Amino acid sequence: MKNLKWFVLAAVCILFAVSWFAKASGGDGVDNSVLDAFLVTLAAFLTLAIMSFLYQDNPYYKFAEHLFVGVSAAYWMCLGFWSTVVGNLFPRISEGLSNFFLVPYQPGPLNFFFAIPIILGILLLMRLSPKGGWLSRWPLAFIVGTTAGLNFVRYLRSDFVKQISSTFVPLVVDWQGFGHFFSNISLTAGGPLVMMLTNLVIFIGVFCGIVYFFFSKEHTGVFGKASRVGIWILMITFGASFGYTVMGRISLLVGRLTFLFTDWLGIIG
Amino acid sequence: MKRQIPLALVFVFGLFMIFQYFVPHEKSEWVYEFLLDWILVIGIFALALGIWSLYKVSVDKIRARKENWAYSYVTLFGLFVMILFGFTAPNGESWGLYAVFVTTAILTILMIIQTMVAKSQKGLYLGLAGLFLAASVVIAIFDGAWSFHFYTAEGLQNYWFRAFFDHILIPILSTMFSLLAFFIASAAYRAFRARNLLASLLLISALIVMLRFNPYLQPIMGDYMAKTSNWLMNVPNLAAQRAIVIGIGLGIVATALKVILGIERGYMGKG
Amino acid sequence: MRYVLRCVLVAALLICGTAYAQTEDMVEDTVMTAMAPAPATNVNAFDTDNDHGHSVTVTWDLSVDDGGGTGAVTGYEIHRWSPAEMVTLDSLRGLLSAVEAELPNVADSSAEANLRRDSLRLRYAALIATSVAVGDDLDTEMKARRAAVKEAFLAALDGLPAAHARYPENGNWQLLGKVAAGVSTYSDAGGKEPTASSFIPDYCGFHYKVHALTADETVYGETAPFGPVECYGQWFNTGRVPVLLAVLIFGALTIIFVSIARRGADLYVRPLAGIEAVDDAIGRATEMGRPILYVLGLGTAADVATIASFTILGRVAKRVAEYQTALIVPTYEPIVMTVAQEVVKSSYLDAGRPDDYKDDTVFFVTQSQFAYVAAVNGIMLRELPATCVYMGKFFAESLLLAETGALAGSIQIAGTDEIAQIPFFIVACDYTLIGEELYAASAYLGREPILLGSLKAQDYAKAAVVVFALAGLLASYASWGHVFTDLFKVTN
Amino acid sequence: MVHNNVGVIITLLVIAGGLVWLLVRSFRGKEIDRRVIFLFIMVSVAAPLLATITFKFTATPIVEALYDKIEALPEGSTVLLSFDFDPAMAPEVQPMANVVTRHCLEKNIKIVFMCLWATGQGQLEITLDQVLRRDFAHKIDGVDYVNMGYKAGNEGVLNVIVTDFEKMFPTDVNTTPYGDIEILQGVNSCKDMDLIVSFGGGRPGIKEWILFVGDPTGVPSAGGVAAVVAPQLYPYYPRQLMGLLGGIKGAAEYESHFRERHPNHADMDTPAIIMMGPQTIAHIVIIAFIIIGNVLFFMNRRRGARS
Repeated sequence: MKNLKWFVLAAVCILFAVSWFAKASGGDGVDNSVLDAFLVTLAAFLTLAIMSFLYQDNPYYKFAEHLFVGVSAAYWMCLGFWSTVVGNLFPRISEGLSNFFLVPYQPGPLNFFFAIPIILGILLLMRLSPKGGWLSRWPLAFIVGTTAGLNFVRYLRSDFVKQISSTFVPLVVDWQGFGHFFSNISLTAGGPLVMMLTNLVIFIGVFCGIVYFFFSKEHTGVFGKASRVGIWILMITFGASFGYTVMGRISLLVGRLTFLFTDWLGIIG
Repeated sequence: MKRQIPLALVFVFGLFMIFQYFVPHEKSEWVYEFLLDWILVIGIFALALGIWSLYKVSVDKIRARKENWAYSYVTLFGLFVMILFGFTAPNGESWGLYAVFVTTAILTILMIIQTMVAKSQKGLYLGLAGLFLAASVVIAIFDGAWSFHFYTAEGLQNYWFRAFFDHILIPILSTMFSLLAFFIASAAYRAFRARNLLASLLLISALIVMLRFNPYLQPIMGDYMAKTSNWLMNVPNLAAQRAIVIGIGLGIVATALKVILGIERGYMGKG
Repeated sequence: MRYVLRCVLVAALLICGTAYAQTEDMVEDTVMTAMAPAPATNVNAFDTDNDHGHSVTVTWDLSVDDGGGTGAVTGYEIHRWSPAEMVTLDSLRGLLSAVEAELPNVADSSAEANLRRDSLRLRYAALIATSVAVGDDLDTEMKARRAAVKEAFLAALDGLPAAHARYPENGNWQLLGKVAAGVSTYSDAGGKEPTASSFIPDYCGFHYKVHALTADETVYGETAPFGPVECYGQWFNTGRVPVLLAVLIFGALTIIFVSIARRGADLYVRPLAGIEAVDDAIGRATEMGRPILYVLGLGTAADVATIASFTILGRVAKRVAEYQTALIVPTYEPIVMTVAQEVVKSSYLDAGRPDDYKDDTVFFVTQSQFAYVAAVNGIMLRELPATCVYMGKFFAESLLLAETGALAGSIQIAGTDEIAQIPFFIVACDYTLIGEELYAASAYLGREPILLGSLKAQDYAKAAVVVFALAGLLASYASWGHVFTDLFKVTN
Repeated sequence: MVHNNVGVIITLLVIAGGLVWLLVRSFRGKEIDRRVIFLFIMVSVAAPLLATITFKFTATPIVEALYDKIEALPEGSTVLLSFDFDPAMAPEVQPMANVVTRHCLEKNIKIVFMCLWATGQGQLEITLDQVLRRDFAHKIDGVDYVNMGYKAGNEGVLNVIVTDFEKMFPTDVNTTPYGDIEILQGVNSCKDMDLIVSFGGGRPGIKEWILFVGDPTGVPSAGGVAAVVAPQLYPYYPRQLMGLLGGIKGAAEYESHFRERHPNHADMDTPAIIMMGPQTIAHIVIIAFIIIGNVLFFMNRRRGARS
């Protein structure tokens, strides 16, 4: 078994080398530079390494996974540094730094306020010290407080007031008396009957759905029935949206395979 | 003291945020934007905290020789190389001694890690670290081909930074994402079984929608399939979405209020 | 004598002039009346309400030739009188940004760089009185220029109100925009930053006029100027009164029920299958001697979902401590990690097993979505947890996690408020808390009367939604219905 | 329906055979190992790519409408193409953008590119590389087409450009002043466009284009959107929305429709048509697995009932 492992490793290395060489020497018709050949091969092998996870966990997946973790962390760190610290903070606090990093210095009378987030940030790092850990609650409190305040009004507006008003759909569409209604009753999508049914379904759906989300009342009797209907409608919805996403997901895989077949192997396209 | 001040902060800032929502005036707007900037800045420190934790977790793993400890070296390598690339760039066409610098710098870090994890001969590793550090510093000073700041209008300019992004980050990322294609299939196989009423509803509506999206089953099913699935998406879906949204919205509002009033303190680490 | 002569001469000239002018006028008139459409009437301009200022709304009554009449009107042009100072301001703005753009590359001594700087110097000289020594030390020179330009810019800014008050001397009409025929309102909204080219100053007396256009743009009906009108920011947004009411009502509800709960009335909460399952799951893990994986999702410590998840984590950790099972909590966000550590630590304390707590139970992975997933998936297949709990914010990774968990043969309990992800959890997990149930769960577990109280308040709010919706339905048939429905109209 | 081709037949046989075999096993109540499912998905996606299983497409009216519209536009008329999507949507939407752009260029129609999404710029660049710079190198920037880039402000942007394009886009991406761009002479607002096509379907997207631009100005508007949002847009067709490409399928229909009628583009790359093969087959496979799963379930239950 152990030998097998080394054998596989050797095989992979040889394959890598071969593919690198092939691409570099333009074996696939396209003449890449040695460097590009290496990078493309690398990308291809990492792709395969991740896919090998589908069979089972293995050293190659572990390698890709750990590399990914490290590189991505660094990537976000650099991006954050250059966009926020350099782009956002230095221009406000120090002319020297902004000149060093080639960003226009924006002096302002109230820039000294930016000391506060810096201090809060340092307090956040106090988490690392065994003693001052409790200090790190201050920045946390600041963030949580502001976010809570924001959420409070935003959601009250968008999910409460707005939702109520958007439920104001007339159940009876352009009602012109029973005679008129029954005389031209039709099942076409635009017809009044269908429209009414639709609006009715929507209303009942919303109603039952909300009933399902009642927590402080036992779901028994009529109330229970309504909540049953509610969960049915939820399930239908979930099924539908699952079905919807299938297509998009497949195209993701197509994208990856196209990369392998085209950019790496160059056998299609 | 340890709890009161944070609670006070939460209350004050929460209240202000509610207040400013109703005050369109420039001044309140200004404070509002200022606060958002603050959150950004604090976020960077959080990021630093994260990098540190990642480093610590990996080093601990190596020191304790936990299973798969060796892979932590890969993580650390990726981390530090990428950071180096992210903070340096060539000034002109030539790279000068950049490669040497990167190597020495990485070796320095490696040696430092070794000194942290090693059981014996810490001194040796430390010495080596110092040596490599000195080397890299010397290069950094005397090699004019590259420098430490490279932020241009186009953004991060280091070729290798981009190369790592395009040929390591993106392939792995999108492959992880594309695994969904497989998992969506296995999940469907496993879960879409008419065990009970709810499961059957799930199954049926999913099937209808999938059939509607399959161009070559449509002729068989006829236009009916498309109509039904559209109806599904436009009518029950709308209703359910609205019900959920209202629920979630109120939940968020209530929690936010509890947080501001200091009733809900989960975020302060008291379960 | 000579004086008289001069007077006569002047008089004669005047007469000729006016006569000529009149003939001119007559010609003009005949032309105009022949083709010009009737102008728009009662132009009115006022500060746009409920905003931060820097915006004026212009309204007018349609020209009679718009639609009706000759029907010649194709649209309307809105003009604002802007004093010469506005132009100066614009050029100063341009220069300022140019100087600032140039500042960083003073080191650059290439030909084109020098060219740029020379052109800057010229523009500068054209605009600013105070000259700056053109020295070898570019840096100081540029800095001095920037300072001077900024000063001039601010001065020009201060001068604007006076300049507008001077109407109509030394200024000209500036075309703001066109609207199609039949439209009778235009919002002249600009940026609030003086450095933005779209900047519109507050507290300046603007004057507006409207042209009724025809196919031939030389022919139009022009209204009399309207003004002066100032724009300024408001201190209260009346458009959001409904939200304010909602805030008050909801806040009151919560406080009332919380205080009721404090007084110790026991409030019912319907059982949640997902949460009931947690305990059994932990028991199962203990029997199998396998760990429990708790994923807090991708949310920040400020996300409500994450806050709720902390409470649940506390409960789980307590049980885990009692059963002495292993717990794994990989986190995506450093702050979340630190909080989670405290939560777990304190739960171990509550369980009376503080020394069983290990610092590496809760650890940070990485702050990149798919790297996090990759790592957690790896953990699942290596540690084979008996139970996986996913509570919090989840995005595309939901199915990746849940399926890998199923692959590892663990019982899975999920809960999220990300509507798009709920279906995947429903499909792939054994128990799923749908949306609000996640929040309710934390109250249900905590069993703290206060939390239950606010849950009650939420339920009443939901009831209110239903009631209002019904009322709205009925109202939409009554003649006075709009009065009611308008209560819920949130403008801007 | 399927191009005659050995590889194709083999793949289809393999997949179909495998599924039948699994079905038979399932009647004996044998569960399927997850890896088998993965394998099937892999094959059903990879094989069509390798064997280039492509299906013939007949454009549905809603797609044909857009094609005919562009076909009917006289040379030198101006079309506005707005790229309002991000990499996540790209697999579905990029092909539409490419083929429509190609069609316009082929018909010597002037194109004004813009983005309501910041991420749209990157996608726009891709289209320019894959279509314009590759197959229409002779087209001149500023004369045959112009790239106005991205402007923040969502509906706000639309509200402005509906009356005054220059106010929102004083320059193009290369900071060429509006006045110096030949193609934009005589273009003051969206009213002067002959057609507006928005690719994306997120928010802001075609819906906003209809409400803020299409309806007020009466300029014919069309769109290319991800399959998921298409149903929400059908109600607008045909009055406010003169044509719509819904998902990969719509794109594929347009591609084949275009390729048939423009033989000089016979060898153009048709990502949508290519992607349609895997899509379709994988879909069928997944559905098949669902059916097998249920067969299994009922079999086991009956067995359980018997014993």
